[in-house]
Amino acid sequence: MFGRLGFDDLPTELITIGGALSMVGGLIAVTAGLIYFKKLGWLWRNWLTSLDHKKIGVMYIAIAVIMLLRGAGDAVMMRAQQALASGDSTGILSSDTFQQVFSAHGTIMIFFVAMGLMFGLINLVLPLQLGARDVAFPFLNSLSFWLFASGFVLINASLVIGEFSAAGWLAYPPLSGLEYSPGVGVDYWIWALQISGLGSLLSGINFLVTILKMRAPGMKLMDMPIFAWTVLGSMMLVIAVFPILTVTLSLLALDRLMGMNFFTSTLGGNPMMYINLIWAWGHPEVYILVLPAFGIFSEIVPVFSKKKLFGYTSMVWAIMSITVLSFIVWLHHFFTMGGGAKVNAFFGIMTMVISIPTGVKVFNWLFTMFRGKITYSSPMIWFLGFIATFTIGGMTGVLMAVPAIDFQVHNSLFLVAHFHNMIIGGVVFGYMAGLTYWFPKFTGFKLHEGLGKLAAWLWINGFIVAFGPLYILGLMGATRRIDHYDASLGWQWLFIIAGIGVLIIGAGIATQILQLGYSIWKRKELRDSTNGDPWDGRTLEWSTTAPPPHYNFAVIPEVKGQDSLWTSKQAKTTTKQSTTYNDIEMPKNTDAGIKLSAFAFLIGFGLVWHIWWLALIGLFGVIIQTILHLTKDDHEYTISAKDIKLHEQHRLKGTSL
Amino acid sequence: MKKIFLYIVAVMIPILITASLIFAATTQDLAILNTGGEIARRQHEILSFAFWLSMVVIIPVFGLTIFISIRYRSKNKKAKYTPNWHHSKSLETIWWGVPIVLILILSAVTWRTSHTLDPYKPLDNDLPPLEVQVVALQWRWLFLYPEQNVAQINNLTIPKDRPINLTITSDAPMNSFWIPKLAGQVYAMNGMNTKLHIIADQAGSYDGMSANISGEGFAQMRFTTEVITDEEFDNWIRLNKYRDEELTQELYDFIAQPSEDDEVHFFAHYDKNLYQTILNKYMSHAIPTDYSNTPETTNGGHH
Amino acid sequence: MTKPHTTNHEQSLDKAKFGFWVYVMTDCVLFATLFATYAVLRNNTAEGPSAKDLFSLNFVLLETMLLLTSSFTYGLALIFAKQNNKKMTINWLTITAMLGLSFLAMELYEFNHLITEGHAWSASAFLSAYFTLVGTHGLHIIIGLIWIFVSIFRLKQGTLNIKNNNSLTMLGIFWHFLDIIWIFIFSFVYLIGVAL
Amino acid sequence: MKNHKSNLMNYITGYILSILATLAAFIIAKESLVSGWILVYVILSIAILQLVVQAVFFLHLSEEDGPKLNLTTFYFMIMVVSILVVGSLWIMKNLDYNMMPEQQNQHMLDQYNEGGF
Repeated sequence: MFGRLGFDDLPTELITIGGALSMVGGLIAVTAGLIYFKKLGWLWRNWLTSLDHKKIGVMYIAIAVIMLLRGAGDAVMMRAQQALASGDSTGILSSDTFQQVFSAHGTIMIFFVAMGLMFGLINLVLPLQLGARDVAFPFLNSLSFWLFASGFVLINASLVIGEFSAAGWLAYPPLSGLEYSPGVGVDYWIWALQISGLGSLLSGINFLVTILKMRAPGMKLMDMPIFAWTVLGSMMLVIAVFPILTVTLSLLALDRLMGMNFFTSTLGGNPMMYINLIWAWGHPEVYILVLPAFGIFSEIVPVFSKKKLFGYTSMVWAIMSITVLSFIVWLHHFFTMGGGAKVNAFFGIMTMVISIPTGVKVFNWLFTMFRGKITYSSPMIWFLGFIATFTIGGMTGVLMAVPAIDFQVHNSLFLVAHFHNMIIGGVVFGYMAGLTYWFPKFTGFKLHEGLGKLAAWLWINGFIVAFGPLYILGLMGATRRIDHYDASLGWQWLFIIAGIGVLIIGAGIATQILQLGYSIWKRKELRDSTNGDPWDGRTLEWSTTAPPPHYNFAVIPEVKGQDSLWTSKQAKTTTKQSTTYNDIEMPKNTDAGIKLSAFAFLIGFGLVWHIWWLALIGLFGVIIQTILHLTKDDHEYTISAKDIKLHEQHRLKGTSL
Repeated sequence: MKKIFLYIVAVMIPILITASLIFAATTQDLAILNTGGEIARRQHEILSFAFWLSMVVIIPVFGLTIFISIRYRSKNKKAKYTPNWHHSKSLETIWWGVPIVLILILSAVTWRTSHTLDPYKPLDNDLPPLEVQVVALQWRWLFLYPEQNVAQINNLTIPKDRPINLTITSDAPMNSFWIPKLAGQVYAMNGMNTKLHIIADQAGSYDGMSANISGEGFAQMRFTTEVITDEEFDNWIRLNKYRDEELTQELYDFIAQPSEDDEVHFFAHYDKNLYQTILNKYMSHAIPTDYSNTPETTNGGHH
Repeated sequence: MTKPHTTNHEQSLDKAKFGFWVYVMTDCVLFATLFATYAVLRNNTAEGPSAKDLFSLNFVLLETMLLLTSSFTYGLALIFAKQNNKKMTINWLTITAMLGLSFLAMELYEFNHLITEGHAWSASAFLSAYFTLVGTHGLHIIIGLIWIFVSIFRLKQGTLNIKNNNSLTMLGIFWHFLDIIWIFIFSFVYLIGVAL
Repeated sequence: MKNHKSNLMNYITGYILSILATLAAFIIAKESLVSGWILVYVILSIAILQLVVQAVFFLHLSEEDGPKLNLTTFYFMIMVVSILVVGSLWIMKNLDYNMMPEQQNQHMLDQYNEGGF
């Protein structure tokens, strides 16, 4: 009846019990709180069923932050284990738990934190920057979010019922095959990624169409803010490579569920093909994440330098060449598998070539600051941290692009340090800067500056302390993912320093939480007195009020050239009060996305535990719900011009209705 | 005044941390730089070359960042301010051009060294190479010496200055065979042969390991590489041949079972076909089968 | 007030069509991945039969013709839809669906035949890749057929505006796309598989 | 009305050309008119030809007005698909060739040389 699910699937180790209890406890506490304050209905009507891109963006970020805490917790456990488990000591985790922890850490950080923050920020900012009322397909947007949320639930369910994959974040077969991983861990991994990956794919389509079809009248592609360009590049990558992930995961699932032989080591299966395919997705994925971070800095640097972005055209070329080049480098993740010299050299050289446009961007940012008037608000602190760490990461990346060098540092802690340089220094610092920068747009008050700077400073220093030692350990021949090592190797003190570094990063995260709480508490003092343009911005999102009305712009702006808001501010023609309003059609709230994703969750859960009837219910639910939704015509409602006029009058005065 | 002091401290701390880490690194035995054989040494040379080449870009970036961020802070009223200056052909030519030149140089090096240091390439050496077959197990390493017909677990003993031809496979999930002081790593996979050519020019013992996760006991999957002189090697073989421990198929099947026991074992004999048997276990992979000669299947399935 | 409304409507149709086209492109990548996997694994027959031994070209030619014809008849349905001719649209849609169903039936027959002969998907990497590639196409055909039936139902019911509607155009893109994918399956899996 | 007629002609032309292409490929394969890699190239070329025919006559890809976004995405996808398929096959050929146990090397070598990869 319940497949392979039984009572012995509940956690037994102290740490996993703690994880499970905190998960269940948190869920109960939140639900109880909502019921007690009678907010459940409000939450459902105003948030969960909303198709407003800004609310969906906030929900993405909320999930990403929860997952950041879990991922950081995993990191602390890993570092604690490695700092302790030297010689006779076996540390605090069993090998199996340790391997689940690092697999979960990688999976969570990439799929649920970085992707979540990215889609959250894009959702918040992109339509506003383009002068659009919403994304191209608001319902699809909600569906994408709920699929992401459903993957989130599934991966967290693994903490309570059963186990997680212990095969690393990319689950190479044959280790992840049935023969060596018969449990449910890998299945959880597969279906959590499959469901949330589907959401990412749909988002990719959605934002691509938004950029290409929904720009404000007069905005040519070459007038778009650089952030929009980077999102375009990133979404082109999403639609091109997420299908590869979908197939690769499906094939692994077919191996595990139906006894197929794609990646088994017997009956002709070829595990190398899995590694080839997963990296054909995996490498572009890194650029999917980092491109929007580049875009964020390209917005922040001109604003805080009070100067036009240097070399716009070169930036666009750099972004597009990075987009295309990132398709032809994936083999550099497996030089050591033993491909020939020619194929290794080709992919190595292509990898180096990417560093050219990336370097160009760095110089363009620096020369945007050159002869500017730089104010060091916290986004700029993140930027300086980014330049320092990302440049180092880029250098170690170029080193590893030479196959002869890669043979010596691949799978070592040197590699781990390198990609954290890119992901933390590049992606996370970028997104944190973006969150700080755009926060007042959506709340009407700024985050506290002092705490923000402290948090950035803790992150940057913590990063150096946590990952500097890993470079050294890598050069000493320490491999990644070890839960124990001999005392004679003399590695322990470096691991301890790295552990301290993680604690400093943890202090940074704590400071950010404190900053958020404190800023909400002091929101009156931190109020954005400009009603929507606190940083003296240059792009369209700053032309509407803070927070923006749910239709974003009462009158769609006409755009002439780049930095249109800045140009019009310079020309002193800020005539926001256009008096002729038209009716606006907005999408109605719907719970179809939630229902579809709930059914998708049932499919995932059923397949993980081999509860076939549950998966079938999920499947039929998806089919019927899709047909019902698509054949319904009535998806929109109209706001009359009169209502808008009334609303606008209050809004522009800064009073609420 | 107090504020400026705070800024200086804030900037100095990360610089001090970095400096002390670099200092700490120089006191350690960095296996990849402090090598024991020719291959690893050449890999280290390329690493150094690429590192210094990239400094041509890295140093200006750091210099510029520090200079620009101090000079053009908004408080500095003396600095020039050109809010609409956003384009300069000559400057952009420099930072598209210089990296292109550097990458061209590095590409040439990459192309050449990918060939000269291809792990599959036999070494140029007049001495006859020693053949060693390597099998990754769960979770130990088995080394077979087909010419000597001896086998060892978790210990690779090799003569100094002689090229060693390693043929690597796996009877376990994918592993990566790595002796940092002697040469870069290569994956070990079931049903497949990968190759690595190494040579050691200094006697001593070097750490070896699996660098790719292969299950629970993976962290313990380490071995020692003993480099001894040619005579010592011959003696070692001769002395140990007197022992009568034999690695039979049954014994192999036993040791192939998962175990985290990391002890060294020596076998004076083993079944000549052992390596092939291990490969064959997974070898239905890509066997070309000619079915066209069997009459009943020539015309396909449906009738 | 009506004028901006119509342009809005047209714009949203245009958006939807482009969005659907982008989705179809992602489906291309999905099939490309399956093709690449099949190409890599096609010789890995684990000493079992290969494409040469299993497939009958005449049978597959018939399947191909059925699907090609259904692609053509769908085009006819679309022409009548544009002429606002509901009855003929429904007729041609029905014919398309019948052709699609026959194709599906032949495919299922072939799968069943292979499995009963002992050549199921678990027998070798080649068969896994074959069943998955062709099966994924079949799955898409099933989705297309459901969509056609729903469209016919809605046309009859009158809830689907026959003129200038997106649903039929997008279904058309989907159906033609499936035929194009099949051409490559026919050529690569069957023709080359048997002849090489 | 004229538009509809030309549309009909489009579909008929496309249908006939597709049938011809299908039959040509079928006969070439069935009768083994060519063999080896030439066969692969010929059959795949015919398939690509048919792809173009259907894209033009069935999907009307050439008739877009305004910025040709559909066509551009189509080209982009062709690029991605080619990189993915050619890249994967090149990589996997290399790996297979490098890793085949000895007695199979000769066979792989033959294929390798024939294939020109």
